[in-house]
Amino acid sequence: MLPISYGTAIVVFCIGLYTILSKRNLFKTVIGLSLMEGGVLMLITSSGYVPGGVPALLPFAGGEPVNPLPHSFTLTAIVIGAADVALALAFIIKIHRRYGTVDIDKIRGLRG
Amino acid sequence: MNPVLAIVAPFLAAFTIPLFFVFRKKWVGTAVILFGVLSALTALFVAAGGEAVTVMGGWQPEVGIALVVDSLTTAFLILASLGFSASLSAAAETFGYGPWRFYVLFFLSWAATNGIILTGDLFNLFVFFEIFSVAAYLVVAYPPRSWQAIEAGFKYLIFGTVGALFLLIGIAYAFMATGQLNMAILARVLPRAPEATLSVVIGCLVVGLFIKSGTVPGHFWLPDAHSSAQTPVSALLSGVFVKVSLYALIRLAFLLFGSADDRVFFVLLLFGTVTLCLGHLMAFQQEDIKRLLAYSTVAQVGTIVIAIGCASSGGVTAAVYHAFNHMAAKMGLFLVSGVLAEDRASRDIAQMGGLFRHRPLFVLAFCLFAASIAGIPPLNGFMSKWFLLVAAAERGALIPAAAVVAGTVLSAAYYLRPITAFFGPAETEPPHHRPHPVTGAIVALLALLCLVLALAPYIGPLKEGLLAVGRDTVNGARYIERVLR
Amino acid sequence: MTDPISTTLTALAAVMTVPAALYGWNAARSRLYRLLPWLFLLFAWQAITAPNWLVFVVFLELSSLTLFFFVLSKDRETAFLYLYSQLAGGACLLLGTALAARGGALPAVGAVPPGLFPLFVIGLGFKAALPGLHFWLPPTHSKAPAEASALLSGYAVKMGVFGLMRLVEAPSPALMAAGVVMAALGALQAPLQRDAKRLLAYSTLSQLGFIVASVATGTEEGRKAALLLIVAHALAKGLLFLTAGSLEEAYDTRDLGRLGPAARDYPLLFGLFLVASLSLAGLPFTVGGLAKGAVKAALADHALTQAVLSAAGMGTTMALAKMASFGFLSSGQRKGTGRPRPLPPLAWLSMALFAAALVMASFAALKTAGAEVATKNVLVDSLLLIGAVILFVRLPRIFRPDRTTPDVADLLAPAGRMLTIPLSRLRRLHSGHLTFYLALFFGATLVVLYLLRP
Amino acid sequence: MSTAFFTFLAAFLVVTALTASEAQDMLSAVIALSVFGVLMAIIFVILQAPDVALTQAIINSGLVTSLFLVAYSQTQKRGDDPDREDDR
Repeated sequence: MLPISYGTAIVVFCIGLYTILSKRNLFKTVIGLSLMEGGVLMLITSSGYVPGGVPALLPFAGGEPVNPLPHSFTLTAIVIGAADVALALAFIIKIHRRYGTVDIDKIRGLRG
Repeated sequence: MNPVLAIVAPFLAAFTIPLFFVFRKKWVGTAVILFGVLSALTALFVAAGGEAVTVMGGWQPEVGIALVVDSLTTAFLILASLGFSASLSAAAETFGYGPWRFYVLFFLSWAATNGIILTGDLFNLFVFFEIFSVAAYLVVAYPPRSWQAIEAGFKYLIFGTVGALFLLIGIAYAFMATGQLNMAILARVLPRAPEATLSVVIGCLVVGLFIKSGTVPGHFWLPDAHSSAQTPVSALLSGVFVKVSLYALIRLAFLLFGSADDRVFFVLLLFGTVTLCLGHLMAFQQEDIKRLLAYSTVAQVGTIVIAIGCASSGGVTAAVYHAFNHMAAKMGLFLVSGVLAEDRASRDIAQMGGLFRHRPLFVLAFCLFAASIAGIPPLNGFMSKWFLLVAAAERGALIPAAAVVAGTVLSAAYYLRPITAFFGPAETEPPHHRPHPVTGAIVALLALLCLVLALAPYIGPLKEGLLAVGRDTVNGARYIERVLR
Repeated sequence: MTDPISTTLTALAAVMTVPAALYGWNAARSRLYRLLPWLFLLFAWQAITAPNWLVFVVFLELSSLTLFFFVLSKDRETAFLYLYSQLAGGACLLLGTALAARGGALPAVGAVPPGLFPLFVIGLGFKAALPGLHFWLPPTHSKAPAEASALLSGYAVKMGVFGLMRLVEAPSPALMAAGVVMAALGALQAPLQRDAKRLLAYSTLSQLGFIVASVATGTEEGRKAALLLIVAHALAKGLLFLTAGSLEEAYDTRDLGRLGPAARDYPLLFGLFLVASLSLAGLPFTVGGLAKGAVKAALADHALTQAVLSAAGMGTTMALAKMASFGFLSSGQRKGTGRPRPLPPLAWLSMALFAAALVMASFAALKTAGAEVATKNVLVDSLLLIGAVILFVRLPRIFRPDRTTPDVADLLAPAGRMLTIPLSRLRRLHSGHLTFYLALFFGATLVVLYLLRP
Repeated sequence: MSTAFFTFLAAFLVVTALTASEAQDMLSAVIALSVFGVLMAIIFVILQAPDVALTQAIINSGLVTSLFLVAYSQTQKRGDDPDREDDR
């Protein structure tokens, strides 16, 4: 199960990368970032997985606990990622007001 | 003084300023000034308090979050508080106290900066980096009225998020390999991880920090952000924000990457050299004065990365010394050019004629800062470049050393363009003339700082301090011992 | 460090600066400009007496910087060319010093490890205008204010040579070849110029070739001869540049084709010119003649070098003859109107100081050298001198001042264009395409991971 | 949980990711992203991280999706209207 999980995480990360690099729509860029982040989060959570383990939540029922540190890690990363996405979307709205487009190739006033 | 106060004070400011705005609008200005003084003083007191290790919540360092003060931390805490104070004063004059949101972001980034500098925990570093970055994206785009600011902020955001992802992957891998996040413990156990894992960890962390600091493959956001932001923000970006990422690079390079024999330092030397050359060559072609300064910042980042890549105590000393010199000079350059560009209502160098008659003191300060950055002999920029050259020579890094001296010639070339423009004839009288007493005072102080820094190698305590930073930083075992006791 | 070389050069700096400062006193645009020669003197002293290469380089750079401001007051482009070339030389020297300091202590001004020798020679070559690195010299000398040209040609380039004197302790064939090429190049170019100060600039190059060839012998004798020639050349060339500057001041042109009968208008100026040029051309019993004799004696083992240098000496004579004939003696060519402007008394004073220094140097040199050495080659030297003048008179077509000759300055513009092509490529890289940036970044990430592979 | 079920979920996750990436219509892409978030939450549960799953479901599928929808609807208007509200 773990190899599948790791493999999926990497594939999802690569899909996100591909989205960022190939799509011209700003929304797609943000979606790509989300996907990449999802891949990384999956990677981290999988690392805390113990076959047959029990989540380290209170009240603890006994058995072998999984490592809770990656989970808190992931939680923080999710929140931070959401903040990044929200900020990016706010920027997109502003950009759309200025440029009248969300085409990434047309948003290149700063160059050289 | 407890190190955590250096983080708490600016956070307190960030959280109470909105309250002041809601309940006592008139007090916002006073609060901003008071909190600024408070934050700077706390950071300086923490720095002056000498070496200390505090673990939050009374846990063991393995579990709790450690805050570590050592000589490198001290140096960067001082740098950050100087830079933030200067920028805050300039911002207070430029913006007034109306835009309280700006000050919230400002103090947020200050808190995160102090956090990055103080923390001894890898994941905590990432969290602070994210707070810092989110605040930075927003202050770059502040006020979001010009299209340049928005575009620059957006590009910075996308790049910064990608960089944060790489940092996250690196930290996650390090954690997966060792089960530890405390940097001191990691420094002990990470070398035992498999070689391939180690490469991935180091690669991801280095690449992430490259983006945050503006080293070459990730430098694309930097000129946009520096040139589009408001003047105090540009000064802050160049003076402090970039340095903080370089601090993280120094810390991680010697604590975690030192074990990966010379490869990581070779990578730093290589990309530092590329950054240096590209920054100088691009600055050479700019017509916009702030963009010129921004690309010059790219080049100076390259210089500091080369200094780190020398992998010796001399190299770290040169890096820290150069970081200070660049902070003093580049903040001054941005502030002066902001004032002059406002007078001309244009950032085009060709339009800058006759400004020497108009504001002689500002232009003279510009000349001093430019000479310092370019490395004209008796000034501070030359001193740190000389330290760097000796360190590079000892490392046998000939090409980076040659690039550094070649860069000196180039930077003299491109800084002379605005300077000759200032002294040249004016086509028209400058349309604006707003007095800038506070900015003028800050510029004067920064110029004084430049001169003091030029004398630093001759002042005993300062010289000893700089050398101690190099010695302590390179000696990872000492850090580990102190944190784990 | 005190030895005959630095003592002599310290004194020479003062002797050069005082007249130059006096000459420029009235012409200075502001009080700050009056300060520049003295600053130059200060920095030059520090550089000459520097204990180690680092201090030497620093003060060399600072002295170049003062001269840069001098040139800047007259011509911006040339000033930048000068500054960049000097900074490039300083950069090479700085790099070399850093590499030599690898063991700990700063390297003393003297011989360096053999691996660093080329780097130092290139660095000093920018200062001393070795062939290929001399591109800045003709434009700078011709376009600078006269007093700055005097300092440049008389002293600033000599500081580079001073570095070479300290550096070279063993015979260096490459450096000697460079000196010979310099001497020949300068002697070929000088008589073909139409700009009076450019002519003097190329003559400077030729004389520097003599000095460098003498230094390259690596012997004590060679260094002494070079030192004598440095003094002789500095005084003579300082005076010549001031006379050329006075001509420009009086007639508003440096073009030899347009200058008038200055010998009639200013007989005294012509006299001063003759004093300087006869010494420079190597008239026996003058300091210049004695110095050239000493150089040739030091090069006794190098017959070919000696022959080329003799021929180059004839070129110098021809160049000076050209300047005398077109600048002072020709009549009726001048297209200006009215009387020439009078020269300020300070200018006369400064030139008189130079001439006096030259005469005193001649006496001193005669005294130390002794009659035997002084009379050794009188016949050959006089014959060469007279032969050159006869050649000049017999071949008027070659030396006509309306000719244009190929010049090193012609190469600067194409070289600049060549350099801009990669620059614009680099600029196009920053196209503003976010996806392109990210693609570059991910590519670089792969490179980093590849470099870090176990 | 059987490996087969997990494999199915993983494959489905990849498919939704591809849909989010490739959909021409922005609304479909956003909805696919939302589904992606829900699937991630389920996978987190299987990976013994119910706390993470909860957060993921709320933030990624709920909050982020709604933000996307708001931003998308904002950009459907004519873009060049002057910036009315001042951010000061």
